[in-house]
Amino acid sequence: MNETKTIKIDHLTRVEGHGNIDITIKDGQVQNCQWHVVEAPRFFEAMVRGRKWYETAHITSRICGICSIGHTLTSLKATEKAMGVVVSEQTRNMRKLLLHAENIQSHILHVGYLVLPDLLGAPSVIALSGSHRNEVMVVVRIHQLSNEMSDLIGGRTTHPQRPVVGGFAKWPTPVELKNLRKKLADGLADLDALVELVRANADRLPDFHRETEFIALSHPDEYAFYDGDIASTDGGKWPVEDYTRVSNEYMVPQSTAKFSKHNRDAYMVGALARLNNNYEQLSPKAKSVAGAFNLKPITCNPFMNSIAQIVEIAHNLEDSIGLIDKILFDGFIEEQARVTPKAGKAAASIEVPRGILFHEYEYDEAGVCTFANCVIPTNQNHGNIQKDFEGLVPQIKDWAREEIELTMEMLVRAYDPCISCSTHCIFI
Amino acid sequence: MTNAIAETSPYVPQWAEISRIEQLTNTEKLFELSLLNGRPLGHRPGQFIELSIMGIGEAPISVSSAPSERNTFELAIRKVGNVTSAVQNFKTGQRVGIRGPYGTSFPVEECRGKNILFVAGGIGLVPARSFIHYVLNHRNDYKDIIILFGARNPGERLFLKELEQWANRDDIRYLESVDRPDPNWTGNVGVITTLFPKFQVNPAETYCVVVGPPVMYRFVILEARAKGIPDNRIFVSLERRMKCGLGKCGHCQINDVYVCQDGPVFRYSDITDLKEAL
Amino acid sequence: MNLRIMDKGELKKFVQNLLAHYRVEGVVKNNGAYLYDTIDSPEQLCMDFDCTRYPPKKYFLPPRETLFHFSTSPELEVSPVFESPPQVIFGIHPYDLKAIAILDKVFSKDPPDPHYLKRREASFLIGVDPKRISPHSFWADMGAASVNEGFDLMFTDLEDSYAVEIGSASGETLISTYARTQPATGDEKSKRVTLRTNLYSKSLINGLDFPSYEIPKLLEHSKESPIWRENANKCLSCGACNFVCPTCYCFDVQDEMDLDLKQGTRYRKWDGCLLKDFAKVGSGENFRESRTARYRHRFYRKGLYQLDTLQDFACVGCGRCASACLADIADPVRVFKKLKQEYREGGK
Amino acid sequence: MMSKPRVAFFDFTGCEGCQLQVVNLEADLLGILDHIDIVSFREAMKEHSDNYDIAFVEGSITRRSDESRLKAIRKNTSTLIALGSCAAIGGINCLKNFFELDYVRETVYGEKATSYETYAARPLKAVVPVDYEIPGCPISRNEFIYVLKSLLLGKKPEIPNYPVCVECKLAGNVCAFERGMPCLGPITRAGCGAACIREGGACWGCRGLVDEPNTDSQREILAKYGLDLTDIFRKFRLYNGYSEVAK
Ligand SMILES: Cc1cc2nc3c(=O)[nH]c(=O)nc-3n(C[C@H](O)[C@H](O)[C@H](O)COP(=O)(O)OP(=O)(O)OC[C@H]3O[C@@H](n4cnc5c(N)ncnc54)[C@H](O)[C@@H]3O)c2cc1C
Ligand code: SF4
Ligand code: SF4
Ligand code: SF4
Repeated sequence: MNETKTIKIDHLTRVEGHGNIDITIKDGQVQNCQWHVVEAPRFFEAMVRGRKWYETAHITSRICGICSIGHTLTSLKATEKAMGVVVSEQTRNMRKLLLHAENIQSHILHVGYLVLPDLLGAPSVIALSGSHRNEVMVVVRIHQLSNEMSDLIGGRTTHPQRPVVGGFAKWPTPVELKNLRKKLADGLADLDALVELVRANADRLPDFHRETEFIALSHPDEYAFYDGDIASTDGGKWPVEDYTRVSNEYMVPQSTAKFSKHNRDAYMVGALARLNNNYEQLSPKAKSVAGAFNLKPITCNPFMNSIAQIVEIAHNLEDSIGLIDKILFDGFIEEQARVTPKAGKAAASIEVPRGILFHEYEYDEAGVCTFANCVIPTNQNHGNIQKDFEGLVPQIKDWAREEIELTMEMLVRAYDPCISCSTHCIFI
Repeated sequence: MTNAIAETSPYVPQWAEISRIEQLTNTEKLFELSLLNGRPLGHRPGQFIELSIMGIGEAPISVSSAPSERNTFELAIRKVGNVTSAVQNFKTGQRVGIRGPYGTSFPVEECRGKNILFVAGGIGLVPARSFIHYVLNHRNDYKDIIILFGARNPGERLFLKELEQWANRDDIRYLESVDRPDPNWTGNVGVITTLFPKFQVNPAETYCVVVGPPVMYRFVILEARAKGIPDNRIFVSLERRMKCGLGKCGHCQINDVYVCQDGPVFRYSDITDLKEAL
Repeated sequence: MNLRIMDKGELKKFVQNLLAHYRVEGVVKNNGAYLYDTIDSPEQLCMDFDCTRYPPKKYFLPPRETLFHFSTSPELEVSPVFESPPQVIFGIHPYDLKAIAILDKVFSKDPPDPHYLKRREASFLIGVDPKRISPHSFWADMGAASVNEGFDLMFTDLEDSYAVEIGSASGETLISTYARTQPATGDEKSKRVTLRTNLYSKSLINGLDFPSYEIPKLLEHSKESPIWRENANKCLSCGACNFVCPTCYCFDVQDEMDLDLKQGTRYRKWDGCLLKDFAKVGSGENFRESRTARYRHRFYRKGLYQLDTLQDFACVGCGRCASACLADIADPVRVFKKLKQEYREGGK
Repeated sequence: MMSKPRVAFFDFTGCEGCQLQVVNLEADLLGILDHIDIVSFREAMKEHSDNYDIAFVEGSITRRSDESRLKAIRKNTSTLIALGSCAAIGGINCLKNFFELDYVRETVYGEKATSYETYAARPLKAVVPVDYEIPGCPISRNEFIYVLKSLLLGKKPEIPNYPVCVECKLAGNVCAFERGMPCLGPITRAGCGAACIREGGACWGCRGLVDEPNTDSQREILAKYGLDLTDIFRKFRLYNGYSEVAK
């Protein structure tokens, strides 16, 4: 084997944001194997300084269009905590519902639009829409449902306006919630079709295992999205306040983004990390989907992250139905959000589609932001992607160049990296 | 609310087919059309129609041909925006929508037996042409006819063949001028008012018809007055934004008049106190 | 005059019965403001309000209304759209009834506009006399404190009952089919008159300090008044004063193609003469280029230009424009009083 | 009419929310695909071509090295459309322009700061001529379809030149000021359907300013509703940091 294989992908496609893959294999030896993040830095933490308490969530929502709901809610939670604002049960439930909407939206986009073409051997979902119209329509319907759901609860599919510090600026009506409930039930049927389709092609997912630490929020009462403590599959629980000790950000030369490490030299966050930590709390439907793919904790194949996302979609749909029932049963009222700003500092965390997200803010007495820090899931994954590169490339170094290239692209895509967010993080 | 309400909408056009297209200049084309119902349009000189292209919109366009027994009529259209550009791509045999004719017309009857001084600037020749043709078709009904035409440059002169015919006729006087000549231009140079010293009129017997761009009116009217033509024998045709042509949408309103119904042709003495008119 | 009396408790039943047969639109309270909206229970209906933020004109001239559908392929075809949902509009103050009568004039004038007229024909108008007066209202000045026609039914709150005037045959049918009423006594009739008179005088408090018939003359005199420019300097060209006005009806017409690029609709949409490009034409010329010209135009339209067409002012004195204007310059009372003052001073 | 135009999507510094709106068109997107060929859309597809007629470009220009890529796009396309506020007006990225750049860099990246290239954020039109703009943070899906349909029909897409108040009134909203929320609607370009007011908030100004905004009057109104000068500038700068009002 005395040939040189160079794999250089600038601006990897079908991912959010810009990332490059750079691999050189010479005479059967891996010489270089790197994952670069090349997004232009945006400096959000600086940009919110000097801003009012009711503006921070609006601004940090713009960190990322795909996880804008998660950023908004995490930001609101941190601001509320800093100011000692306690939100109602109804607000919490409604926000959980909104978070489910985003999770479905993001996961189905990833699985259906970005990963499915790989599984079916097509270059894009646009090509698929010609060859597999019905399958694509299933994906479109679930995506549409999630969008309608974010429109209804958040006011918009992206950069929601309704959630505000202290609650919601506008509520859906009970009639609207009931209609949504009906559609969610239909969504579960569509999901079965998607599960079938993916299962029939799941053998295309590479069988690659690497011992990994998985970090996610965990909550005693539920499969954690909106609340919980930080948990690790290596064992241990930490309050959210201690997030910097978990995330340990550091800079690497090849990236505008920061990398993270905890117990080992990297860790993974996201759907698979949540499933590995909180499998028992998945909804019955979600568990049965997991069963269909034989997905159990602790699964160390990063390619299975996409499958974990499908499992979570089932959970999101089913749990949303439960939440709507609860909201309506508890007696829905149109609460007004009332907040008196005061000085304080706090961190909050939420599980967003790509994993655990932290926002921390400090405000002065006038409610002006004086400090901010956001630690984004994709950032926390970059180190792990790099480690997977180092683990996987030697195993497949003898394959044809195109095969290696495709597999490495699929690996990065499996993480569903949201690189646009990942470049706005700080730690001083 | 007692009268029966019509089942048809005054916003719905009828169809007309394009039977002939002539490129007038780089930006203007002449379209000959006939209504699908086979009837003549039934317009009077100076009136306009609403030209409709489905999906693009509507635009008010003057009927440029003289009323006639034939069922065809002509529109000359300058490309400025959506509708007027889209129509330029149409071919003969294609159909467009027509509403109207709408609006007031030139004083065909009142001028009978009198002299007429036509003053047309640029595309203003289009509506004036309808009246000019009418007068030329009934030449014996009118006395002295003077036509003044001004264009910004020679390339913007419309209806070249007709202009030449007019220039060669000895029963009318035709004078023209361009603001900016090109090297081949041998005629008069200057704004249209520079033509006024070149002729005499008998003010007691003369009507003046002025159509042109907004800036032109004030100066031409001063000249006409200077020749002694009274305000009540000066007629102008005004352009305004229009959305309905039915006197409702409000866009064409000048003080208390709606250009689409009370105009576009106005007797100057009726609008001297309309501050925004000219 | 046919005046009936309805017990207070009966109102609920009346509305309930109407709801069983019609779409009922009425005044509801929302975000601290009174708005016209669809009602689905009698409890939502508000009978005591000072002034709604928006007039009921949207029921006859919707903010956006389809005029026709068209198709360009395979055949060029057009089919007009007339929507005229039977509807009961419950709770219209006299000045708004007067404004509707003004719109009726505009849209039935030749050539009549069936899109408007059909909606109008399918609507029952139920008026109510105000009990409160918004701080900007001056309807008494504009001859709109009460109306004798232009409604099917007209309610007046007599404290322990409602007086209901029957204004049309369909009003008669509505009330006799869906409610129990008894004829008004002489006392009740005179109580109603007293209430209305009181209201009339109260409305004058915020109004003009001269009779409204002087407005046209004042305007004719005031083309060059400095007030136009001074106020227009603050104008946001937002058109709020146009859109909230019950007698403003200007519109724009646009085409919208469907995604197949073969079919589509032509629709009209509210437009306002205060908006910057309202009088702009394709060649780029704008016939009311300056804020001052646009600002002034509205007042002239209200007080002078429309007189011939409407035989009346195009303003009923609701004061909505004054409340809606953030720059606080749209109030006709303030402007007209100022003109009057200038006129007096100039006259000396 | 014409043969299927070739359409490409590109992005610079932004959150990709606007491209996401295009993906979110769902079934409509499939309808659109009957009329256009998408030849490049990194977020959604692997295929790429440099041969296109219409380029939708998202994001602001925030570093010198972006410029050449944008210029190349401009060269390749006959129609260049700024997609979203970052591209059209600079948008939220311009917030950083009000800090000393070194301060910004150090706040975020500490002593590593110098390895990150950045300069004052700017809209596309500051670098190349732009044919049309679809402002909004994020863009409105309806407006995107409207612009695309207009281009397909050979019509000039008209982005409203009146303020958000117009759409607010057409929607029958209760004014945000009346609800105690200072609003930028009176000077902000409409086209969103007064989205934020409808959802219980006030206008943040994300679509940029109308032509000839009456900013003096707007400033007075904000002051009347209790905002001091710092607050007012905070509002003006949130999305319009690149425009005159921010200065
Ligand atoms: C009474 C009258 C007669 C006219 N006669 C002719 C003629 O014979 N030949 C000719 O070439 N042009 C004529 N015009 C001008 C012509 O109507 C405009 O050029 C045309 O409306 C531009 O429409 P558009 O869709 O191409 O442009 P756009 O700019 O795309 O138009 C947008 C909209 O604005 C309105 N609008 C724009 N400009 C005008 C305008 N000048 N007048 C009225 N509405 C406008 C239209 O309703 C249109 O729907 C006449 C105008 C009037 C009022
Ligand atoms: S409401 Fe006031 S600011 Fe707005 S256009 Fe009217 S006068 Fe001008
Ligand atoms: S002009 Fe003002 S006061 Fe008069 S009717 Fe219109 S909104 Fe009411
Ligand atoms: S809420 Fe804002 S946009 Fe709406 S009318 Fe009031 S100021 Fe204008």
